[in-house]
Amino acid sequence: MSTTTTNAAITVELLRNAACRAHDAMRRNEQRLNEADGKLGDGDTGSMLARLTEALSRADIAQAEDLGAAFALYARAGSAATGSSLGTLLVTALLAASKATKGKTAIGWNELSPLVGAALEAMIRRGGASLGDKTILDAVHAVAEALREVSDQATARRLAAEAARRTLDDFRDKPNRIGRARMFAERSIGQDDPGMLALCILLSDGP
Amino acid sequence: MSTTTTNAAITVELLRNAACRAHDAMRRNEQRLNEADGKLGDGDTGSMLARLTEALSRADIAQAEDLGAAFALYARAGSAATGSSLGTLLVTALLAASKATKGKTAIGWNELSPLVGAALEAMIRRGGASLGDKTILDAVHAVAEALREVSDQATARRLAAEAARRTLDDFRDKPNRIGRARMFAERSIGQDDPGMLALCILLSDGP
Amino acid sequence: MKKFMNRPADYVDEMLDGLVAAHPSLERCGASRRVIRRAGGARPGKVGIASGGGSGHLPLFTGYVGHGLLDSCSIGNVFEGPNLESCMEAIQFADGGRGVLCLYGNYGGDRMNFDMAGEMLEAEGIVTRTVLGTDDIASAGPDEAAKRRGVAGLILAYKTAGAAAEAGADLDDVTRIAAKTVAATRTIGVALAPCQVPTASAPTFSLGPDEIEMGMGIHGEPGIWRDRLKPADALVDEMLERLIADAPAGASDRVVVLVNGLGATPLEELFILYRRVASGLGERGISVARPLVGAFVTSMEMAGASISLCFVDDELERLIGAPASCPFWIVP
Amino acid sequence: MKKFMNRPADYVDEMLDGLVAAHPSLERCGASRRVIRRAGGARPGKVGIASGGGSGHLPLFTGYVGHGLLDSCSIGNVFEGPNLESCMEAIQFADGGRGVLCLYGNYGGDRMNFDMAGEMLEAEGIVTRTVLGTDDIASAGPDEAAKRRGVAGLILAYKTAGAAAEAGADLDDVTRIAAKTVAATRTIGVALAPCQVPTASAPTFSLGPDEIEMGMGIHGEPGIWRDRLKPADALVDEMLERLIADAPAGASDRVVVLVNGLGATPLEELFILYRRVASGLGERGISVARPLVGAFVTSMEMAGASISLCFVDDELERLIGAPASCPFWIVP
Ligand SMILES: Nc1ncnc2c1ncn2[C@@H]1O[C@H](COP(=O)(O)OP(=O)(O)O)[C@@H](O)[C@H]1O
Ligand SMILES: Nc1ncnc2c1ncn2[C@@H]1O[C@H](COP(=O)(O)OP(=O)(O)O)[C@@H](O)[C@H]1O
Ligand SMILES: [Mg+2]
Ligand SMILES: [Mg+2]
Ligand SMILES: [Mg+2]
Ligand SMILES: [Mg+2]
Repeated sequence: MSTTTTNAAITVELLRNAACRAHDAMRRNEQRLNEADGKLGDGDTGSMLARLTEALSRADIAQAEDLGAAFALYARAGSAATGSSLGTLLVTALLAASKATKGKTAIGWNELSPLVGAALEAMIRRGGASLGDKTILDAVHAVAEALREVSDQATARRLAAEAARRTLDDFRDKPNRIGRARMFAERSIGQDDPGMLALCILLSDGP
Repeated sequence: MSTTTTNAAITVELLRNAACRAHDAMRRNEQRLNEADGKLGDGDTGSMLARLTEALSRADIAQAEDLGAAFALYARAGSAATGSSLGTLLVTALLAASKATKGKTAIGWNELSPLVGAALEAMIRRGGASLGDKTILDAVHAVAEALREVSDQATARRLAAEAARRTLDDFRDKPNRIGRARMFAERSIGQDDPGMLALCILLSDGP
Repeated sequence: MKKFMNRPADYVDEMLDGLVAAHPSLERCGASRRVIRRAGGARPGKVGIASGGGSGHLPLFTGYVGHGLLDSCSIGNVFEGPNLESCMEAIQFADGGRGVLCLYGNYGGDRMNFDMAGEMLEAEGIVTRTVLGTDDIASAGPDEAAKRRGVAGLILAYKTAGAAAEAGADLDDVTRIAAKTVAATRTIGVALAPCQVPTASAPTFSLGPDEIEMGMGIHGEPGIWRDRLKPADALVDEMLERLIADAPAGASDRVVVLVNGLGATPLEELFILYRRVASGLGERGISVARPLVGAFVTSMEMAGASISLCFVDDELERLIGAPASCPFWIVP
Repeated sequence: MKKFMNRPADYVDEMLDGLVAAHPSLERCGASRRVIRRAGGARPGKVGIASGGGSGHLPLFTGYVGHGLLDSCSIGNVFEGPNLESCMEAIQFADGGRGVLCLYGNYGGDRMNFDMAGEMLEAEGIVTRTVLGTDDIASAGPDEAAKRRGVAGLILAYKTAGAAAEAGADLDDVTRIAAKTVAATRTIGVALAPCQVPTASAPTFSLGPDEIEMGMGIHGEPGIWRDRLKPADALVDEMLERLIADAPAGASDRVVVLVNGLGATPLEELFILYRRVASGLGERGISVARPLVGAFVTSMEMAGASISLCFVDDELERLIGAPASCPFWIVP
């Protein structure tokens, strides 16, 4: 909804805005995501994300000396907030981002794609799922791909949101291949994966 | 519903018919009585009476040598079927009737009023409630009164049913004065006492 | 309401079959097999304690048969008192030659049947005493305390009287202990959702989606007020207030607390309630001698909870803490 | 769904407050106070056993901290795994110098956090092993048995591993026992009514008035079939059939049976189920080494039950019968 499209780079300041917007988006979509998870899982995705993003939005990263430190503070705050699958994977992603941005106070929008790629790799390693399993991973992968060669915020936002949305649509009628939902693959067909849906909401609602 | 109006006396045979009809009436009204009890008590009056009357209808009293023995067999069968308040009071009544009819193979319809009176007395002694408390006792009392000077079955049936019905109507808007219902006397106003209602159904449906 | 059962009429007998199959310390006996006693029977020379009541309240009543607790228990159909014969048998099975205390809740059917049983057994030389559980403060005012119904607090009288009997006390003393415990105990319950008698076609009562009932009886008998659900702390505060306002004259400032689930309420919520009970008592200068939190006395699948306070002196505290062991309550 | 609670966000912390207030044998600790350990801490020289998992399953997980069972337990929000820090702390608090077995259910979040915790503590010289509960046969086929979720049967591994650790076994042996127990245990559940996450505005799933779901997961994850409620015996027969068809190769003909209530199902109904379980096993020539009937592993107010069979040899039977004591399970 923001009309700011000028930032030349990703900074700690931008990160803070992103966290606040993410929290706002998750608060508003908490029950919708719980409901989506109730169909395939245990109905807690929305409440978990609302809590996790609240923890991020409260974490004080203003004093962080670089992006690496800011991501690390977020990882720590997120980790304290939950031990759920998705939450832990997001923390894993934040940790990977922290490593990749250590010592940098800003990165260009053209560096976002590899950053997301690094986060994706860490999530795959930690969670043990594969691309194609109908999880948040597929959407993250699509976002990383879409961000290649992008160099400004407005394009990044638009392409990331489109990629996430497209992935959600593409996977809707595919069966879930991880967790318990595997067992009733037919029933998972037609249902949105809650993790993927959450990312989609974050990217269309967020910065 | 029966059109038999000729029996000159109350016999073991008539008792057996009464038990069967009582069972039939209670079976048909089981849920209605449960519901009435649910409003003031624990919702079991109907199921209890269905079970108790089934036990009576199954008790073989054909060989009983007199009314006293038949009533005693019924008391025993009823007692095995339940230990509920109302059930136990009915067993108490059967025991009192057994005592009063010991040695008699038949009694006249004009002897029914004192027999009911004796049963009522035993129920009051055992249960500790008083007339006016809005229990089955008030209906039994009215029936005993109505049967005074009656000497045939048809009149007995009509007057007993009317008396029970009248008592039910008279007490509907009075407060309950025993058991837990005492505590919410206002809420018991307008409600039929389930024990009284059961007697009413038995007498309008029964022999 | 969905229930795991076969024919509704078989609910009680099949439940008892399963109970004794799972718990070899319990023996099912009696002509109509509606008595549970300790495996091995009465201990000669010990005062016996018999209880009884309707089904639908597990672990009450039958589950409390065991060392330091009950010797026997008669059991009726769901929410119906135990029949006369089973009450007689329960007394007989509890009799070790030093008399039997009949200790059960104050309900019409239960009382009539135990009374008749006692009268009939007197002729056979069995001495009985009776103490009735009357802890439900919502079931009658303080001026009619003897008319109150027995609910969850009854198990505290099982515990103290059972410990006294196990220690060799005579019938009068066991009776005194039971009566003293009942006199020191107060309970109030609150229901969130109803239960259904297996043979009934609908729940015993109904509550709106946000409605609760304060003071509801253990069979779903109407309570004190019905209103919207409040926060747990507010409910506890009101319940404590009512319990303490009704405390016996000269009550001690030390209590055994029982936060009891009525059946469908999860342990999580009982602990949320207990947290406030403990702090609320602390604020009032009342110390907790022993907390009990769990489903001790239920109404099948009713949702809700009760809070019981037993104002203990040294004697009662010691007896509550004495060793005991039944399938649902072990004090080491 | 009505719950006794205050702010939904405080559900877990207030529950833990109440739990430790009611049970002084449990101590709440950790930076975010999301670890329960035995009061007094780890016993030097004993292999430690740490578990952990989401809230909403009491007595699991925290309730099984005690002698002969767990040393410590990390606890997450409702249905969310415990966070990394609490997993690290649980391992540290369990460590008595001879290593720590991490024994918990096979769920993504739990596994990731315990794995990370173990990796981080390795640097500090704490040796850990991991055994995952994988007893839910409805959560994956026999060919993917390692992917199965851990449900009620996990407590049997607590018991055997706990007994071995208490008896002085070393880390490898305690690990072997836990793994052997998991490999010998099969569970299937059936749900009659849903539960609701405290922060959610609706139940996790919904079932029609007569509908039930066979094979449902312990968080309400969909199961094998959904159909009208059948008689209890028919349900038990199907569940036993499925469990036995899935028995481990070369399984013994002796089992520990756990008939577990999911939260709102009354004990009466669990005993009705157990009655048929016992007779059904008998008909198949399988003897019961030890029956456990009760609410051991729940999903808050979910209605339903699970049946677990643990095919025991002499070693496992002895360990299951060894003394143990926690607030919700005492083996004398
Ligand atoms: N191993 C995994 N790898 C990748 N994504 C996963 C994995 N496990 C779960 N997810 C994602 O997390 C979502 C579920 O999140 P959430 O409900 O918070 O977790 P939980 O299963 O712990 O309740 C899924 O929809 C899926 O997108
Ligand atoms: N002490 C008593 N004296 C007379 N009638 C009683 C007494 N107690 C109960 N009743 C009658 O029994 C009815 C309730 O019967 P029932 O539901 O079978 O008993 P319970 O209270 O044991 O569930 C009441 O409506 C009332 O008419
Ligand atoms: Mg989830
Ligand atoms: Mg009744
Ligand atoms: Mg009743
Ligand atoms: Mg979860």
